[in-house]
Amino acid sequence: MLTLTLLGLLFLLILGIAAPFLRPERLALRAVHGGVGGFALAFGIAASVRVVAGGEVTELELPLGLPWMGAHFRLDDLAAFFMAAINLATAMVMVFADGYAARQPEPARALAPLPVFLAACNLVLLANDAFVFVLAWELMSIASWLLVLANHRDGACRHAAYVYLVMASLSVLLLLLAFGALAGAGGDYRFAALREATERPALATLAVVLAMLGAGSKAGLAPLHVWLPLAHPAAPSHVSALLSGVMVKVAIYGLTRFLFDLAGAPSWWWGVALIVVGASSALLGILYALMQRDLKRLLAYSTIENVGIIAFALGLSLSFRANELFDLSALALAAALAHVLNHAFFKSLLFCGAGVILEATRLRDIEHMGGLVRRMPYTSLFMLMGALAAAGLPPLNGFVSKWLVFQSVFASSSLTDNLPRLVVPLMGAVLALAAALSAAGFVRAFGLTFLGRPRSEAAAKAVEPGGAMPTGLALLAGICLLLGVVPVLGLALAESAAHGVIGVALPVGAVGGIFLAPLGTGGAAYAGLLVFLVVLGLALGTRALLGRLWPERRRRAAAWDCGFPDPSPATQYTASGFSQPLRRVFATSVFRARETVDMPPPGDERPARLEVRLVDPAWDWGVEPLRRAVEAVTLGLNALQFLSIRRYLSLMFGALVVLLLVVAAQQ
Amino acid sequence: MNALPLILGFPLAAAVALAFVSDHRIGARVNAGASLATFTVSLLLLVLETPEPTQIAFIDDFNIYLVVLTSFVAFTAAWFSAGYIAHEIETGRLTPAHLRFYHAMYQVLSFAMLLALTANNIGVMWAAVELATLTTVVMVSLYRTRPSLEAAWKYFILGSVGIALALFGTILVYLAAQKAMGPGMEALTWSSLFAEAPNFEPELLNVAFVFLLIGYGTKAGLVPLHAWLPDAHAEGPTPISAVLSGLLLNVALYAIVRFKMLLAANGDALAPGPLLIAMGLSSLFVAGLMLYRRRDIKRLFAYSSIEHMGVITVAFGMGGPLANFAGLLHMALHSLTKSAIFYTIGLASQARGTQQVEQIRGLTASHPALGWSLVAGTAAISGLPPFGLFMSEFLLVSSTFPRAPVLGVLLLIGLLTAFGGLMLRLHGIAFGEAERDRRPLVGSLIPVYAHLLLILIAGVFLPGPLVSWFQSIAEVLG
Amino acid sequence: MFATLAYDLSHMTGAMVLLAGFAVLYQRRLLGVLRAFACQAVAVAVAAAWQAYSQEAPHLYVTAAIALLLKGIAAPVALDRIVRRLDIHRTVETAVGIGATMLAGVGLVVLAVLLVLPVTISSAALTRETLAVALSVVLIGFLIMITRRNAITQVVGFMSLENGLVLAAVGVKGMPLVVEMSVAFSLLIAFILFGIFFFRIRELFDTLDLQSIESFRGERR
Amino acid sequence: MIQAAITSIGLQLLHFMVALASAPLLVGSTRFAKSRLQGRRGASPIQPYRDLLRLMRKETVLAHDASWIFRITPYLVFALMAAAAGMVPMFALDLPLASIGDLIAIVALLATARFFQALAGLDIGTAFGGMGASRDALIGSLAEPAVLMVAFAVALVAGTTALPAIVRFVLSGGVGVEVSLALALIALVIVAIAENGRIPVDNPATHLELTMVHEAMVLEYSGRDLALIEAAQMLKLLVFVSLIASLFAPWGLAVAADGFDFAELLGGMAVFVLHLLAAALLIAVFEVSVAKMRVFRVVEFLGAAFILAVLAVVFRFVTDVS
Repeated sequence: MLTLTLLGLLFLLILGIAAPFLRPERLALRAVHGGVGGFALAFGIAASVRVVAGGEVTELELPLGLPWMGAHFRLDDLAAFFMAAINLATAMVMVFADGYAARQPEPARALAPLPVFLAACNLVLLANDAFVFVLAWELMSIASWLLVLANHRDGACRHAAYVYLVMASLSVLLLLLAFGALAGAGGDYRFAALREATERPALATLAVVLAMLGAGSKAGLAPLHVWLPLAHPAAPSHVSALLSGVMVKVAIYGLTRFLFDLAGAPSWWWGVALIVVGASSALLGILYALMQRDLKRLLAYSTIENVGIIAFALGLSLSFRANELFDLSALALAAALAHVLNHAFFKSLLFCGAGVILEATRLRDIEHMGGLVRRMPYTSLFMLMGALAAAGLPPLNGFVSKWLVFQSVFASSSLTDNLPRLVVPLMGAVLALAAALSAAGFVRAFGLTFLGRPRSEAAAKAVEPGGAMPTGLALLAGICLLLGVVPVLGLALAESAAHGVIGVALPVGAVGGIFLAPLGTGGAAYAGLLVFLVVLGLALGTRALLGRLWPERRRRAAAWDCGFPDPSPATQYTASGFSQPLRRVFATSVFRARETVDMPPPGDERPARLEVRLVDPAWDWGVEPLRRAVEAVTLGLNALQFLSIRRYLSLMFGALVVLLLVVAAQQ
Repeated sequence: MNALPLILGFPLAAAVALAFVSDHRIGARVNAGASLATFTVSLLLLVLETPEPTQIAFIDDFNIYLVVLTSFVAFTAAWFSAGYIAHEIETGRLTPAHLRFYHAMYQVLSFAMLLALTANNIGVMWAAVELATLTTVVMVSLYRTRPSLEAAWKYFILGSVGIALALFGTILVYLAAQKAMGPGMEALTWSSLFAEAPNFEPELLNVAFVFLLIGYGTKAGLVPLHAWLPDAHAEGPTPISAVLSGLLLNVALYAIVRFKMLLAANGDALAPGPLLIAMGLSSLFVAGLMLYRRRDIKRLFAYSSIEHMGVITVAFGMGGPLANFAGLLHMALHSLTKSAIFYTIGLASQARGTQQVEQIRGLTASHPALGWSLVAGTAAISGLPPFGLFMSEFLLVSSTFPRAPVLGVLLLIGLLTAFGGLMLRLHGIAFGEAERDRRPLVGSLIPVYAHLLLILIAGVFLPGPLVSWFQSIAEVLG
Repeated sequence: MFATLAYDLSHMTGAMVLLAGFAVLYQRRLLGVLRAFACQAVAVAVAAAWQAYSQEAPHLYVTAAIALLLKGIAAPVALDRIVRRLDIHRTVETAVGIGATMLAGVGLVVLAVLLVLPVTISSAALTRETLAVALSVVLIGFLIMITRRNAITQVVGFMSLENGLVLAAVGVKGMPLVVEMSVAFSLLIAFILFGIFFFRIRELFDTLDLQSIESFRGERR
Repeated sequence: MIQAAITSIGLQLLHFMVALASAPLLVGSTRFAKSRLQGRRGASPIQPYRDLLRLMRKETVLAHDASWIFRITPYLVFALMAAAAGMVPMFALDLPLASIGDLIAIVALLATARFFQALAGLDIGTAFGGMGASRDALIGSLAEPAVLMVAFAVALVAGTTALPAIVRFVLSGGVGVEVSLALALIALVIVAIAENGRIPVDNPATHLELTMVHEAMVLEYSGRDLALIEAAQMLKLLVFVSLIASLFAPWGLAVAADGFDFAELLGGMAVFVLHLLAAALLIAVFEVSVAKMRVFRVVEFLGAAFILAVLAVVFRFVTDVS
């Protein structure tokens, strides 16, 4: 299977090279999206079968890459699980893309990098030595960079792409250092060798920190997340879906691979670090999403939140592992992986839906949307499911993985290290807060976008596109519902992957039947199907019963609105208005949110204005000072370009004398 | 048979011949043809067994691939220059009279570089480098514009001082060798110097190395000796910029590394590593920061050349099998990549009629093939996969960190800084709304494609012989 | 340190070269600079001739001749012409004060000595002292180039730097290619003189670049 | 086997009936007690039944802009509340539905109800609806984590989040008086008050713009839809009351593991009624003795609950030595 997969990746690369030369463009679009989708589907199904069936670990070595080492590939449970997750999501996004991409200004630009991107992502999962891993990782970054640049004529988009590229190469360099620290000066970069690596403990510690930074920045963990809310929205929507749904997952795979596999036995602080970072990322991400008006940026920030949740669960699993509570560690890891799977689907769904809205209205600012539920019923239904999933509410899949995470949090009382014992509940509280806020956030996102009365011409005239786009949405939404109602499907994958990594299976009944009982029968259980059926049954039953008792009489009339209905849509609550209480409570300190109200005096005709300003601290205290520093330094150094020859000679002379002095001192 | 006489003979003969060819089209053809001939005979080196070292010239693992590389790039540059120069004639920036001189000088230059590479005598090598300097000086001043004259003058003055210091270093090396080898030509001959190096006088060797480092370092454009380089690249004709960046810097580095070998062979001499690392890091940082404010596209990539010379110097300064391997690989691939980049920006600046970055916007939109080649080249030069320089930077960074963490972090910061600067400019050049007037592309992109293909292959797979050469040299370098 | 050079004539000449270098540093008038330099060149020529005689190396006579004719006579005369032709004001314009440069020169000499002291000098090669002298002459030549503003003084600095080279080269027993190198160097010097004529440069390295800043202003920002 | 299934289903149905029947009574008696405490005569405790019945019969008036979300919300919310009510033990333990989800699931069901309620509030596009939804989002964002933390604390005591298991644990007397449980109780009570829109968080008896939260969201509902929503609201109060009761004072619950034991069931009923009356009385007393808060004071109120819950958990971790 490994060989076949590699061949498939080769085909993808060839497809990517051939794509620019395919004419006509329509055909090229078909070919690329079809090809990528097809391969992704094949990979995904094969991988999921491989995971559930639990096949052998297969390895392969090719005479490529570093001459004295060769290129190593390996397919184990963890890699297979991630392959399944990202490829299945990709396949469905491609269905959507087939309808969506053609409507883009320059579809050809997002074409060639697409197969390369998928190939690189899979290659990262299959890599079995540091060189191939880092190469594929960077290749993934480049391909996605080109995808982000698809509408390069927009200056903001170029800026986003630039920031993204620089941050990506920072993460690669950090990973380089990490691998270097593990491999030592010997230069044996095979993973097998890294596992046995017995370096100075200081270096090993350094390696873990660097890996967390490197992979974390790619995954969008705070405070290295600054690129994500820029790059993900800037891309065409199907690409945004891939970035948030797929690439981020690959980054998480890198983190998992390094911390659970390569770095050896964990020490207690690894988990704590990840837990704290994860929880704070989740909270910051969702809070910022709550303040956003740009729909796609909102979704991007919610990605940061979900990555935070995943990182939290990973950290929990590490802490359990450090205390040799292997079954709980497996549970937490399974929870994290389950959330990886679920987020891959519902975030893709949401981004694709945002793409549909963008196509139908050319709007990204939810302040100007509204009333779309009546213009585009299908999209609104699918987006509602996506919102429910992202808000972590039953019966969608988002709830299942959050439920599992909380279950593993509740199990954390059996930790023996003291700091984790104290940190976990506190951070768990933060996570609970984030979960609640995400519900509020998606009420806002969905409600302001689809409900109420249209706030602009464009929204009022929106037309729901047909064809491949809704189909793709339907597929994604269907999967989200399926994974929510029959959680066993998703958890079976996650569980066996976690089993493969930790080496301990979850207790009996964890994945058996419709009941999800992670801590074994008798413990807490969740049966998504039953909950769904009961609620549905109660709703329909009530309706039928009441209809039978008293035949219903309905009448349409103007809204009552406490007796003072106002025809102007402007009187509706706006996105900023909706989030104002939350902003006042949470954002005044963290994001230095400020409101400036300009209320004209009586008799003045001009409208009152309320301006809201808020900043992402990571940007304002991290990137901005750096930029200024570089600006200042370069300005100073630039003088070097304009000295006189005599001064240049003096530099030379100085260098000579200094070196001579050094030598004299040496002797 | 021995291919060396041919390799050195062809350019010389061509130079003489070209001095008498007045028609620039024929001249260009002869120029390209001669370079092709040189390249083909240089390929003989790979198939024939390596010739015995003579008084004049010798071949070993270090310079064999450099010779091939040099003749190859010289050939592609000549090929590219044919089209380029024709266009310059049309636009009237050059006159046929200039070109006669130019083509002759071109061959002299390639002769000088090949001689410097193959010379078995440090004196001859020095002379060859000086010859190369003088020829490039006149080439840089070819346009006779005020800036080009100024650039040439700056280059000439700094270059001659560097040359002088290098000569002093050479004399000191001879002096250091005296003790072991006595008077005579032997003490200037590479092939015998290596044998005796352990018995040299370490103190003299140290002083000598300082002078050689400053002298040849000036040619290699290491900060703070780099001042001539950006202007010379920016003001000269583009094929010469390509040759300067691609080859002449390599030649200078080659000299430095050769002398480092002597020090490495001598136990008592102080380790030159720290000196090299200091120079290299300063080049990396200064050049990387200078990238941010460049407006002239050729000067931009000239600074990137300085940066890469810095990286290579750091690699050799670190020493050890991995770092040395990385340095050698980086040397070879940088010359291929950078020359390709200069071809593309030459064509770009011709197609847009300017070298100003602001006016070369949206290249991928206006000239897709050219623009994407530039993007690919820039990606390659900034060490992005799947191109070869990724491998060398991977080896360098990851092998440096465990040995000297602080150095590794510094390297990371420097590389990232340079990357940021280059990419900032690239986004402006390659993407965005394109200028209205789109002149058709003149000249062919085939040399560019050839170079890019080579570095692409190098990124995925390195041929065995190359690896073995690199490794044996990496051993000797210590 | 001058006390150490007593008996050997080569030391004498070396010392003279060094002294001449200091003299060049010391001069405030261009013609004085030229004369001092001429003296240095002559001293170098004498040293070369002496070595030729003592080492029975006739080719060194050529070097001596070149030094004498080109640098001892031709160059000073040519420079003198330039001074009159372009009527460059006759006083040396210093970038760094005379006294300071003198001190720096002494410092360089000390540095040279420090560098050379540990050398365990070997059979019949030139002695430590001569090496020290040559080294300091090179450094002082460089110093002249960067501390004086006039084109003339700067050329002179370059040439005296090269004098140091020749001093070292001829000193070494059986050093080959000395002649070729001095010829090659004469080429450089010729180029520079030509450049001065060509650009009518009053101040070799400064004014030109004031204009160059104009033309590279595109880089400012 | 079959027998057991039938009995358990019967029990569940009985449970549903009791819940639906007693919810209005709880509200009614609360209002009754309140008015008496305020010195008014007040409506009889069964007034809510009459209201619901009347609303059920009434014609439904839909705003022009109402979408399908507005239409389904009443049924959905009612169903979610009913499901939640079906999972919380009131007079008997071991309800079959209690096994399909634990405390977190119950909280999630309530959250889903809130989600749709808020959407319905936004649907018509009136200022009031938006205001209600926005404020409700604020309250919910603080109340839900508090409940989760309470669940966490209790789960830590009992070792599971499955409600029956917890109740069993409490019944078995496995817990003495614990600081963490006390804190959790206070937190849960505060949350219950907020969640049910009682004074001082919200005032169910007014339509003053400044004070409305829940009422503002349901402003556009009428007739049957309104009835359903009111019923759901009543159920919610019942759910919280019986949740608190079963977590902190479960004594007397019918442990109907095997078949109907009528004596036990009757006992459970009696206890249940006692609980209801006590709750009604307490709420009434509380509401007449405090004043309505400003919206942003509510934040501090709920924040306190959240902090208390977190403290409960932390205490639990500190004391727990297992």
